[in-house]
Amino acid sequence: MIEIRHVNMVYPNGVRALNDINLNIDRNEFVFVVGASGAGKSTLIRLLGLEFPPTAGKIKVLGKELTRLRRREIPAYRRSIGVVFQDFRLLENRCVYDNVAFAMQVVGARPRDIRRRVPEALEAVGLLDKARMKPQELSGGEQQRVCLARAIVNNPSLIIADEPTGNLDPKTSMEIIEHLKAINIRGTTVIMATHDREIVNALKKRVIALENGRIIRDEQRGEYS
Amino acid sequence: MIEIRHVNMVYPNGVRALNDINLNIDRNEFVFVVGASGAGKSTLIRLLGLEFPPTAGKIKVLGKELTRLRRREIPAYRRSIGVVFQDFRLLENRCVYDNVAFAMQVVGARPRDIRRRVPEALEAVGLLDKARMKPQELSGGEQQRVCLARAIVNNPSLIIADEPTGNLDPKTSMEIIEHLKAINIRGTTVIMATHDREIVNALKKRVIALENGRIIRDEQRGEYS
Amino acid sequence: MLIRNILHYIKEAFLSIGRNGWMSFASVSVVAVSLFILGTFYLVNLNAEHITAELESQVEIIAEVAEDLTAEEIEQLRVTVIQLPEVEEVRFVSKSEALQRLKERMGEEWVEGYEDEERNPLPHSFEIRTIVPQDVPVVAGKLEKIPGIADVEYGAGVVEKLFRVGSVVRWIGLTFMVGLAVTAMFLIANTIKLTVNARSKEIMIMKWVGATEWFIRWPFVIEGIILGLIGALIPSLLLYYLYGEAVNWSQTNINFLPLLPSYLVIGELIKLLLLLGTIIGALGSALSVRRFLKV
Amino acid sequence: MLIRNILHYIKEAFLSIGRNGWMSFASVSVVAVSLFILGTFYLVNLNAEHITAELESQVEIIAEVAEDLTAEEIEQLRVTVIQLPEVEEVRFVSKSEALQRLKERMGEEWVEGYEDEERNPLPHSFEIRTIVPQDVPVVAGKLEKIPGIADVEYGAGVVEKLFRVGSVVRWIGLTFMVGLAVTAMFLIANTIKLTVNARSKEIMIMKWVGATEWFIRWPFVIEGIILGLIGALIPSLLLYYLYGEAVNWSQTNINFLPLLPSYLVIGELIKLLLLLGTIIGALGSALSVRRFLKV
Ligand SMILES: Nc1ncnc2c1ncn2[C@@H]1O[C@H](COP(=O)(O)OP(=O)(O)OP(=O)(O)O)[C@@H](O)[C@H]1O
Ligand SMILES: Nc1ncnc2c1ncn2[C@@H]1O[C@H](COP(=O)(O)OP(=O)(O)OP(=O)(O)O)[C@@H](O)[C@H]1O
Ligand SMILES: [Mg+2]
Ligand SMILES: [Mg+2]
Repeated sequence: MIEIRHVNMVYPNGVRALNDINLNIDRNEFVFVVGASGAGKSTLIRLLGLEFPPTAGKIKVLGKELTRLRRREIPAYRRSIGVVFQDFRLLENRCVYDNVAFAMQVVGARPRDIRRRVPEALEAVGLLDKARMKPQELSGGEQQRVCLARAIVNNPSLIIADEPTGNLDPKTSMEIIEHLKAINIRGTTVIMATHDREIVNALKKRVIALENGRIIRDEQRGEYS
Repeated sequence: MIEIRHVNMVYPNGVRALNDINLNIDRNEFVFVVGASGAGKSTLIRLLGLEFPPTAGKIKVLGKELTRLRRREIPAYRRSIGVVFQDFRLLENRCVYDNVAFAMQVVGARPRDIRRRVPEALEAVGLLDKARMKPQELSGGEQQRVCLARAIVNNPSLIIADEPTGNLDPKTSMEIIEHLKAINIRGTTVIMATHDREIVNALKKRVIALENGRIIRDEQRGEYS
Repeated sequence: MLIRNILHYIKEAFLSIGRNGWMSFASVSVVAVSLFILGTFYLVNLNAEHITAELESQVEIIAEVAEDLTAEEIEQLRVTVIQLPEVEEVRFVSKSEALQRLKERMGEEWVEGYEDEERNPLPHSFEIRTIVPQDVPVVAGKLEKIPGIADVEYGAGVVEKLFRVGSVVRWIGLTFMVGLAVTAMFLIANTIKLTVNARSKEIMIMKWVGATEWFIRWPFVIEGIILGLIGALIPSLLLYYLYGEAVNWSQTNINFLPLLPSYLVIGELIKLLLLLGTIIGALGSALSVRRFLKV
Repeated sequence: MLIRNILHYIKEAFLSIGRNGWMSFASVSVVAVSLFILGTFYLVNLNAEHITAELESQVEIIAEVAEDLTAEEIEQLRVTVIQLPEVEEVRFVSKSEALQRLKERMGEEWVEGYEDEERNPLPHSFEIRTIVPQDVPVVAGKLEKIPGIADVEYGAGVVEKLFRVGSVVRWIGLTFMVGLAVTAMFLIANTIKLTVNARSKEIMIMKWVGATEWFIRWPFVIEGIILGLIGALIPSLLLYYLYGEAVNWSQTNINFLPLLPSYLVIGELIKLLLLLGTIIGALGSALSVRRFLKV
């Protein structure tokens, strides 16, 4: 499903965030990306989300080579995946409900479907009662869960999440992870950058460890370290 | 050092985030504030940082009653404490160095002191080599550490930190906490909201647990839960 | 699906105007102020041209006929003159008519003793109007060369000055109009850029979530058109009212300087302003959004 | 400590202008455009007034003296007239001088036979100039009642019209100037608000870190002054150049309509623009920042 070949990422200021990354991720896998702060996890996630192209190498997702996408094909690609951003990226002047609904409007969903699916997604992250609040009126963890709800609402076949539990307490984190696991079992591939040792160790899924932009470990039923 | 009496916080939209909070924190304590997402941790921190006044109750910090401060006394109070914000709040168009230096300029520090102390603080959080980068060029964890450096650079007698390790891997987190511990030993009071079970359990410091805006537990050598 | 989208765009545009109330106000006010200034200039310029034309059109040539011509020769002369391509109208003023006029202007005693046809020292003359006032000097030159015409007068200095002033007024007015239009565009583009700038985060988030460029752009464009139209409507109504007042005022107070009547100019002006407002709004936001869509 | 702060403020102001390059550009350009329009109006208005005054001051009264007065009586009359408080200058024009003028204007044949003093039908007359042109009708009224004066003429219609036009020009000009100043302020305040708005996050962060209000405000105010000054300098230089050209052009092309010479007006104008720019910049940013300091 995902094929990464000799990918390098050097930021405009000269920082080499990724160094010759090679990866294969199959349909329906659940992959943790771990590593110290600044190791390059977010950079990898952002490459998959097409925030920018790699400086070198090839990335193939869902059969499409990302570096070869034409400009007008990019939105369609982004809509086919669900992304949880490390810095949330919620629309400030829209309420929680509208933020999640927007992801569905963008794919041209029918209003009826929107009215059904959005509450479901909010329910899944435990925020149905705050649907009418603005992002600034939410706690850090609540904002993060809105972002997660937005990522799952379209039932994408690939979810990439950047520390989706960074601002959550262990109990809420576990609930979220259980939900992702359920989605994964129903056929969605999940890639998740995380620092949460407990979660990684509890799930016994594939773990890819980064250090200074290189893959230093890739285990099928791995532990945090 | 900190005295909180019958404090209530109801946000303008009607959400009761804190409900009759009573607390005494002594000089030189190291206090963890824990609780589920939305429990009211950040609200407590923000009250201490004078982001807004409580809707009811009294807060006394460093001998000053916060609700009685006149408008022109507020900056002086804010300068006397160091705050790590959950959402970082870095000045976007200034480099890391200037962000930290700004906190010193604000207190009217001499340029010589600024040139000495800022690198020390950046060193402490392991970011000296990124001093000239802009916040947007940093990883999430790196931004969080800049915020921490800014909070400690003035040697405040009180540090309040809102999930200062939320975006950090366990190893980096531990380093940061060790640094805070060292500062604490030299006489600074530290209050820290966190979700990190490992850290809380490792340090065996005072733990205040919140649930739905109430204190449900307050133990001197406590555990996460 | 298409209709759903259009409804979505329009709804979004109105919601956005409400959400960004303050900025919407800023944009509308810049458009309104710019178009008001532009509209005022348009009216002032139109009237300045009108008045100049009015004054110019009153300029005529007086050609004195040589003393010794017969009535027939004079008639021939008249035909020659009227056949000049620049000439619109030729009026014959006989000796006695001229004397009559002089009498009216200067009083009885002046013409006393001259009233007899024989003793009348005044010549016959033609009063000639050209089609275009600017041709007066040209025609005068041609007339002077026609045998049988003794003297040509058209208050040379005054006419030429008038024409020069007229063209200066027109030239200054046009420069100013164009300059104002350009600066208005510039101001408005700036303001819209600033407002869009302040919402760059919003636009970028939309992109990250997978919105197509037009899905993002349409609400902004529609928003721009709405704001532009409102911004054009305000000066339109204001100018409609004020110009009406000005015309009334001028009629009672300076009736020798006739302003163009309201119905002749206001319709055109309002059409122009609304068109400009729409274009400015649509183009302004479309172009400003583009900058952030590239990301 | 104080000097350190001042240096910090100025440094911050310049850094900020650089960092917000695009917005600085927008602010400067709005200030520049507004002040340019204002300055142009100022010049146009000044010259319009000047020209009207020039034309008005050329208006004079002609009072014909009754036929039967002796030279002594005429002299007495002259004294009476010059003692009228509104009168500035009285010139006596004798019969023969008047005839001479007529001859020059109309040609020999017209005065032929009248050149003899006895047969000259023209009266003696006074040419009278008032101190203030507006007094012409008043003085004319008074003159008519003085015995010994046969007839008073001042081209009544024209003068009154001219005065009315003059006051209209002045009135329109003033209204426009004030209106433009207000709208310019408004546009500029809007733009500065937008730029400050876009930096509200920055201002709030400064507050959270403990900066005092003036520590935050000063760099913005200084930045505003710098931008305002640059924004004023551009139209100043432009108008300085363009007005010089306009004066030159008018001297060679329409010398009967004299523009005020450059050195008389440009200094004042530039002072005015720089002052306005500074005030606008300082006030604009100080007021706009205030909104966010309240938090
Ligand atoms: N936009 C950018 N421009 C320049 N350098 C960047 C940018 N974003 C990240 N970097 C640098 O690239 C490196 C990798 O960053 P990345 O965000 O991928 O780290 P990370 O593994 O996600 O860290 P964290 O756990 O702290 O979020 C870091 O050293 C960072 O400073
Ligand atoms: N500005 C605000 N306006 C309205 N309600 C708010 C605001 N900020 C927070 N809340 C609400 O107050 C409650 C407590 O929020 P708070 O931020 O204190 O939680 P928290 O314990 O910090 O949570 P987290 O661990 O997710 O950061 C939440 O229910 C939240 O929705
Ligand atoms: Mg990251
Ligand atoms: Mg919080």
